[in-house]
Amino acid sequence: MEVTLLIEATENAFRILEEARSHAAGIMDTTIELMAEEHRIIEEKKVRAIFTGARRRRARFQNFAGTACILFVFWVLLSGHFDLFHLTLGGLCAAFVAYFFHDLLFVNVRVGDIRTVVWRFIRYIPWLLGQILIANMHVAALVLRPKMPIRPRIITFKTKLETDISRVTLANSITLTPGTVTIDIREGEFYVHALSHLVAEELYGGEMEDRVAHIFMEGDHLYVQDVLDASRIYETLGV
Amino acid sequence: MNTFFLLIGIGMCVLVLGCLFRVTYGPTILNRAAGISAVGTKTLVILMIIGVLHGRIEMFVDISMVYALLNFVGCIVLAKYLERAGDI
Amino acid sequence: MIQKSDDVIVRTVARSLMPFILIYGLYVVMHGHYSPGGGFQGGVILAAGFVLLTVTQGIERTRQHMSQKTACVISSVGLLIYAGIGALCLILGGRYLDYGRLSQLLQVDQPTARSLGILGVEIGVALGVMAVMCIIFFSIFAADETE
Amino acid sequence: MIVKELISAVFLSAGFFFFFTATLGLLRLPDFYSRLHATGKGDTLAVLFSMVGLAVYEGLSITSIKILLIAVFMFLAQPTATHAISRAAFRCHIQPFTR
Repeated sequence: MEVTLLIEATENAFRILEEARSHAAGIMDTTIELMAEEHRIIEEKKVRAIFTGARRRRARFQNFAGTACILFVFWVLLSGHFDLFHLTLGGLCAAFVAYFFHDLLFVNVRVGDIRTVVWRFIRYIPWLLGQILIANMHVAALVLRPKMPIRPRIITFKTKLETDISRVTLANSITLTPGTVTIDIREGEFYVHALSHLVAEELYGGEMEDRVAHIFMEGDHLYVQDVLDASRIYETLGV
Repeated sequence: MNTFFLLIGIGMCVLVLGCLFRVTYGPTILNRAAGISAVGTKTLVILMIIGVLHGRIEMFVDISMVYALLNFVGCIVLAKYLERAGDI
Repeated sequence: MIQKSDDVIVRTVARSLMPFILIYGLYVVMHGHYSPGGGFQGGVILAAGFVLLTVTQGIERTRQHMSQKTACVISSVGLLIYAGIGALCLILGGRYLDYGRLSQLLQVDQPTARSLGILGVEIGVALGVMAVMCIIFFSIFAADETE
Repeated sequence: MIVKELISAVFLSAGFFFFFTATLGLLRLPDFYSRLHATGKGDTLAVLFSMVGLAVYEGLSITSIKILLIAVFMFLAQPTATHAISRAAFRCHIQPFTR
């Protein structure tokens, strides 16, 4: 009786020991796995840091090169001397300025889009010139009349444009078009001084905002022209 | 043609006098700032016309550009200063 | 203390005009012997560029390129260039700022040496004027700060 | 040559006319914001016209390109300066004239 009890107790003890061993082995395995994973993550982070650093350096170099090229063209236009000495001087000056101020001219520019943006901006200018001409006729007619029929007011409207450059384009266009001057932009809200309620309603219609959104490819507007431009770009890339 | 340029220049000077009225009698300093900006713009064109009359336009174009630039910078700095000053 | 301007229009336009203003100032300095301008005018234009940068982007941004100490050093260097070229002519046996004497040193003929000498003096004057204008501006508008 | 001078004269006259209306607006309009309408729009277009006229008179050279650069600069700078002054007025709580 006692012997059987002893044998059972021993077997129990061995089983418990076995369980404990397997448990410990499992814990050890998971620990090793965790450590390996941690190591892998650290390695990955290191590699990614190298890559992003390289990318940032590359972006900085692209900014520098673009700024230097534009400034050099500007210098040549200003200088008017085309001998080697002056061109070298211009190259040095452009590189000097671009080295210190490479972050001023280009911010958040997606390189692939810039051709489309520039092309659309050039096509926007004639319309803007026409609007300025109308605006000046408007001011002239207003001023030359003996009794000036104006009813000034400040109106506000919320814009859907997001980036700085598109907001600046819209604000300056508003200032240059008939009867309106941009006074303030606060958190995406334009404060506009309008000479009469007619021009104010024209502004609420939002034609100009649509045009500017079309230039910088913002907002929820998808145009046929967008699709055509995209297909043209992909064709030139050979995709 | 030179007579025509001279006439335009004299007319511009008269317009500058008109702007100077606003600079002198403007009710607040902001009106004066707007008048000064307008005078600067007209001076730009007057300088170019002087250049044409003297036959040295390539010289006066640089001066005119500097004038436009300093006008812009002055305007921005003045606006910033007035904004900081609070109520007028 | 000059804060960064919270006006997006002025900030963006000034940011994109700033490199062109600087390159224009450098053009005025370098072409002093063909067109109006020279050291003083070019220096003032360069200083106007820095004033524009300070007013729109805040003084912290400007301080990365042009702090009070840097401005002092640059003005001294400008004066040193000016006086050094003058004294070099004196050493080479001419009068003070007698550029023709530089032709022995630079191995070029007289007119080229004169033109190069004037260019060097103008660069010195421009550096001095720019730095001193920046110092004046900083002292007036950021007087409540100690550095 | 006479055609060139004629075109130049037409542009300069247009520029002068818009300068004139801008100055008249600056003098006649009732309040500050309305006066900015006159100077901000009028001076931009007037400088553009005058510079185009002078560039046509000068002919195709580096100088005329520089003249057009001045026009482009004013095109960018004048609305910004107008906006800066009007914003300063708005921040100083100057109320617009209402009828």
